[in-house]
Amino acid sequence: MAEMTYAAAGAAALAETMDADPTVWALGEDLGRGGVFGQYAGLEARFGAERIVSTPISEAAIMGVGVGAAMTGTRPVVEMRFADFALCATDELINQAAKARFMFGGQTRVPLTVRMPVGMWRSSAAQHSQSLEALYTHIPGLVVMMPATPADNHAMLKAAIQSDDPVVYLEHKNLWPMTGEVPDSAAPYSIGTAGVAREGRDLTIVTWSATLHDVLAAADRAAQSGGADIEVLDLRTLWPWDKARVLESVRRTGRLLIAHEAVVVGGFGAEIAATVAEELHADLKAPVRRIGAPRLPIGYAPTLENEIKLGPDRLDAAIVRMMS
Amino acid sequence: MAEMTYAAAGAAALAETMDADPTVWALGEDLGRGGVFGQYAGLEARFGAERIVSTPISEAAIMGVGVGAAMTGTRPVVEMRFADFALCATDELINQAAKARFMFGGQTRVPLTVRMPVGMWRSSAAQHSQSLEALYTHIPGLVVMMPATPADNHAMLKAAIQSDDPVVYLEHKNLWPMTGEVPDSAAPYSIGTAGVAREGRDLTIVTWSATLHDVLAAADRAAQSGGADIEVLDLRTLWPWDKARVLESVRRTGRLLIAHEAVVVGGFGAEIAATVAEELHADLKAPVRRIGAPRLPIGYAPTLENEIKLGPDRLDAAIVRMMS
Amino acid sequence: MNNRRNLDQDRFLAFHREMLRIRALEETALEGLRQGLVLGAIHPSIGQEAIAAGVAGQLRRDDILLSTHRGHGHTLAKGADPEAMMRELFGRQGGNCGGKGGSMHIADFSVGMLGANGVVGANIVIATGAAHAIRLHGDDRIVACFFGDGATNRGPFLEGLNWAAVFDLPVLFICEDNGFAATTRTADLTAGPGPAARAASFGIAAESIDGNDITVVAEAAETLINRVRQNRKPAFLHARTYRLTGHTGADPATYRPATEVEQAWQDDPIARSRALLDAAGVDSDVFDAMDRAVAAEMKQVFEAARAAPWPDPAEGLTDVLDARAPEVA
Amino acid sequence: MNNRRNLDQDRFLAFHREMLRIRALEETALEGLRQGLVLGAIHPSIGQEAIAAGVAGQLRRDDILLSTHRGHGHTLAKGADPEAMMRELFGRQGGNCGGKGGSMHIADFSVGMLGANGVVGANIVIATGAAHAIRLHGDDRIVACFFGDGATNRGPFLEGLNWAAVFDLPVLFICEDNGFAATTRTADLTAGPGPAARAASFGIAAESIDGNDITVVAEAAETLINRVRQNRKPAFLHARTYRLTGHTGADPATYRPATEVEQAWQDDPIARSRALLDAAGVDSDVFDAMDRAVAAEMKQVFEAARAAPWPDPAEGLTDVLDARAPEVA
Ligand SMILES: Cc1ncc(C[n+]2csc(CCOP(=O)(O)OP(=O)(O)O)c2C)c(N)n1
Ligand SMILES: Cc1ncc(C[n+]2csc(CCOP(=O)(O)OP(=O)(O)O)c2C)c(N)n1
Ligand SMILES: [Mg+2]
Ligand SMILES: [Mg+2]
Repeated sequence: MAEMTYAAAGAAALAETMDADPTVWALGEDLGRGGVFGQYAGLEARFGAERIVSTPISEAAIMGVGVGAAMTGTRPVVEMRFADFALCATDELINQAAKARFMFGGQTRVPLTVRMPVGMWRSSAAQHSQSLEALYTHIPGLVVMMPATPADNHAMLKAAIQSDDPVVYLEHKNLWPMTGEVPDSAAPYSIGTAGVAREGRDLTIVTWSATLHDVLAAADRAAQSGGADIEVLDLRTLWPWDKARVLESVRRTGRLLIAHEAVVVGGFGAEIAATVAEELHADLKAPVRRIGAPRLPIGYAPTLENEIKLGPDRLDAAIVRMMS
Repeated sequence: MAEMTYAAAGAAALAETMDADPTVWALGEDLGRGGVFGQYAGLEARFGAERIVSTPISEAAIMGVGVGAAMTGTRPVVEMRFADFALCATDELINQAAKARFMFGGQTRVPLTVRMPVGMWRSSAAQHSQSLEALYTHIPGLVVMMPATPADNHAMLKAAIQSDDPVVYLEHKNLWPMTGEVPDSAAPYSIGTAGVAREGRDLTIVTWSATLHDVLAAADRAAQSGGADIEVLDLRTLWPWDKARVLESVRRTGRLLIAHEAVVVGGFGAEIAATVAEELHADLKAPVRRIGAPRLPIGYAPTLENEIKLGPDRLDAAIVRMMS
Repeated sequence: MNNRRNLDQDRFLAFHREMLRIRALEETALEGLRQGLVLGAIHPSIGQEAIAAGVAGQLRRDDILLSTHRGHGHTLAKGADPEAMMRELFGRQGGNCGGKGGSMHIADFSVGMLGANGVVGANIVIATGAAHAIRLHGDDRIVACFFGDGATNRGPFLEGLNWAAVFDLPVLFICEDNGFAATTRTADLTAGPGPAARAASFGIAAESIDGNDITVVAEAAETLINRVRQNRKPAFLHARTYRLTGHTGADPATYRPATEVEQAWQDDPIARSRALLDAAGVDSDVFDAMDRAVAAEMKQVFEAARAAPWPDPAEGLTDVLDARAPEVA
Repeated sequence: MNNRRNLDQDRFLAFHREMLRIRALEETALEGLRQGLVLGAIHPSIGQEAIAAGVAGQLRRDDILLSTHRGHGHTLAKGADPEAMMRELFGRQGGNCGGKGGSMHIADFSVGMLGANGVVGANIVIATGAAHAIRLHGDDRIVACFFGDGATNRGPFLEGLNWAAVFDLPVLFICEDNGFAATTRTADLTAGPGPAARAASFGIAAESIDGNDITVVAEAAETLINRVRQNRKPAFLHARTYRLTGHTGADPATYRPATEVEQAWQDDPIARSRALLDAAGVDSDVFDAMDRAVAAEMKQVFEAARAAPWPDPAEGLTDVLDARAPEVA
């Protein structure tokens, strides 16, 4: 067992897979210096600049090179720096990486991991704060993963790199410094499995990424106040999502709230809400609800950012509403 | 009243706005030859190559030039040729066009229309067939419109070009040759309003774009067979969608099916389903259901394409299921 | 026109045969299009065969090739089975991609052909990535990356070439300059001295050649392939040619004068190759036999493709994700 | 170093003052960062002021300017109000963007400054579009588009320059080559002879200059601005400089030797400008007065920004779409 940060857990996962498999390598801007958030710290010194590759500011090439290299016997880990910049490489990800296996009739595989830091973080404003997971959950051929803890960042990144299909791997910028236990000999993470972050009887909240921690705090407050005994599911993989686990929980509690940082309109919460509302129509004690950001670019000033964030007030109010 | 094709209706709408407003212009590849589908036929001859601009194969520049020109006192109509290729210009659309008004604090407007032909059409396979409206409905700052008839393509394209906010305007490739009446003096289209394509009492089907016609045919079959009296709503604008109209209809019928060509998972149908299931929870006679494409790249062979298409069998079965 | 009599006859007869096969394959495909057997759009490379034969034909089987929407010639010359190709164009079982891809996604990974691409210029960065992987593997393969003149106006051209030069990658970039980007003359929308100058601005050695003279193409390609293999650095070949057909099989190309096209037929690389071989003393019987063999091959290909069954619809749901199969809703 | 004694004193004193104002504005912003008043990342242009003053300072008010993440200098030199800028950096009411943008989205449309950009290279195509609009309007404005050396490796660089050349657009592209792209030396990841050669490959006349000599910058900029305004064609200015601070206000830039930075301070454009003006006989009182005035201006700016109220949260829901206001769920 080791206590480490979410950033260090990512670095450790990458190092372990690089140790085990010489075809794993990473590419992105400034990786030699450890990456913008230190999530590659020490790796260039350990593996050399041939396997920890610092690249030009060429997102289309970073992604496209990843695709070509993945089809040529290597497992590239592509770093996009901010999820926002991955939009400079959308053709390469959506038209190429996601489709190659299918459109070439199974002749090739694209074992590519695309790391895209997401989320609001220190007044980063409209072009450095987005949570864009919903763009990728909609695209056939992509796996989408969002770890919420150091232990998960460790286990899930290893699983992503070992996946033979392309994985969009979204880490949250606010989580980099978060510390937690990372078990040495954890069971490998199985893609598509949610975690039960808290058990409860009255209400299921499905969430992911940094919002998990806000939701857990809200669940504790609700328990303290006697408002509700809440079950919190950390989805971890968005596609394929753990439908069985979510349905099982909602069948028990009869109530579902979905909470995410991304824009609610067209967010992945809509997929879960639509599915659960359809499948458990008769079992629900209350309508399925969603909570997240308004359909609004992210402002710079804290008073504006706070309007968008899922703060304690909005979470508590949503819980009260679910139980009333 | 004139009978014209969907393609010609688009050309007429553009011509009328160009006549009325000298700041309207169009840019895209091969526009001088009338565009790939003839939707710009005759316009270069009429307005000259300065206002109907044939461009290099530079999607990022086509979109980016549109953004800059929209911020500099013109109303550009950007042609992306296939919606798939718009993915070569995602940064320009999502990070720039959609955000400029907000992130510059209202100092500027981006009156940009982005035309993106969508849909399965003549075995065009994985990179020329996608319906990607859901990517844009999720993005703050964008309006999303999808006309289903010649009359709507005429009225809606005019409204799009006159919008001071950026509009993603998705025409369906299978509709280009469709003919229909285009009233000369129709009332201007009001962005965000759905159309009632068919009235009915038992079931509401919300749909858009080419799928409207498949749904209308299915509704007729259902009427004939006495299976159901179906109300068909053509959403027309996806964002902002006509929630009031949809809720009003479902409140009456008690049943909602959403049908679209795009992938169901994370499609815009999920947003509608989640919203209606929440707001009308107690009024529903059956769970809200969605029907559309599996999460699968689009195959070339017709036997594979047909697996993905919303054919009559799948539509009829979905209607029967809704009524049972 | 180059008129050497001291031609290496066997070598150039082989190139000639390859050009004939490419032409015949595409004419067969066009016949398939007319008969409604080819389903989607096809982009013929008629008139550009010397580049495919001269470059792709000289790669090793384990070398890697990436192509464009106009990729039948490259694919065939790299060693792909024409019957599997025709089945793919007809959307049938036994197609290279099992009927999932069609012409714009034709690929044969078994001969190192990593795909045509429906997105102009997209393969430039993918090819660069394949070369980066080869660098990591440390073997002596190279990558050949074809694209059109129109593709030099897309961003990935810059990003891929810069990358290949910075990381010393073994890629031969081949710009097939047929003068057109769809219905537009590329020169009207392309600023500056041209593709070779753009390549040179990234420090990549570039050569501009007559792409319709198989002897010129073969010599330049041989030199550059060897140089890339030895030096492990990118090189750039700019080959001028002309698209004798429309942009697609359905395009009458009325946007250019008939005289221009007639003129261009005078420069048909196959006729020029034939003239060279004639001048070198090859007997006309040899050509007759070759023509017959190629015609027979493509007739068989056509019939086999036409007779092939459609892909099983259930097949359509495979090759997506290991983690979850798609569900039809 | 250029050492002309026959300097146009008034003109170069004005440039000198502008450089001082830029430096002081950014030092004030860095003080704000230390005090936690500047909220997001800021990218200082300390050491690069001659380019901002010499180029942006010579544009007409109705000319258009597009900038980068390192855009405070360009913005101020184009005529923006420093108090509104500081309020924006502090995220306060009265900021140019009402506190919605911050440093990376600073913009002042009232003086033709159409925005910094958080995405490297993105403004190259947007600037080209502004110039295309000017062409359609038919007036004599021009566009100045700044970007860094690192941006020359992004696709939009190719697409924008080609476009501007093809359509004869009045854009002056200015590459501020400070040797670094974030923590990386740009030269290590940029192939070929450099930005000017890349521009030339699109047929755009390009000039490389010492960007730390205000006389050189001013002369080159004046010539190119006039030429672009008259010829209605793009031009390219490659200005070499050095980033004296870290990449952001928080970056200690330990990845480069201290001696290199000390050396570079010898080449500080403000010190060089001062030396030139001293040599031209300007009295030291003039500088003292100027220093005092600039310090007073920026002190007032700092205090006003610090005292300004936060934006009203309800303001945060405006400026999105006319068709539907955002709802908080
Ligand atoms: C990114 C993108 N834009 C546009 C198209 C449509 N398109 C297909 S081929 C073509 C012309 C390409 O010209 P060139 O690169 O010269 O190749 P050629 O067709 O002449 O072989 C165009 C515009 C596309 N497939 N991809
Ligand atoms: C598309 C994109 N990729 C990466 C970044 C992160 N980034 C911000 S500034 C910068 C360095 C830019 O270098 P250069 O263009 O030389 O400008 P400078 O910072 O030196 O002024 C990088 C990589 C970004 N903002 N946008
Ligand atoms: Mg061409
Ligand atoms: Mg720089």
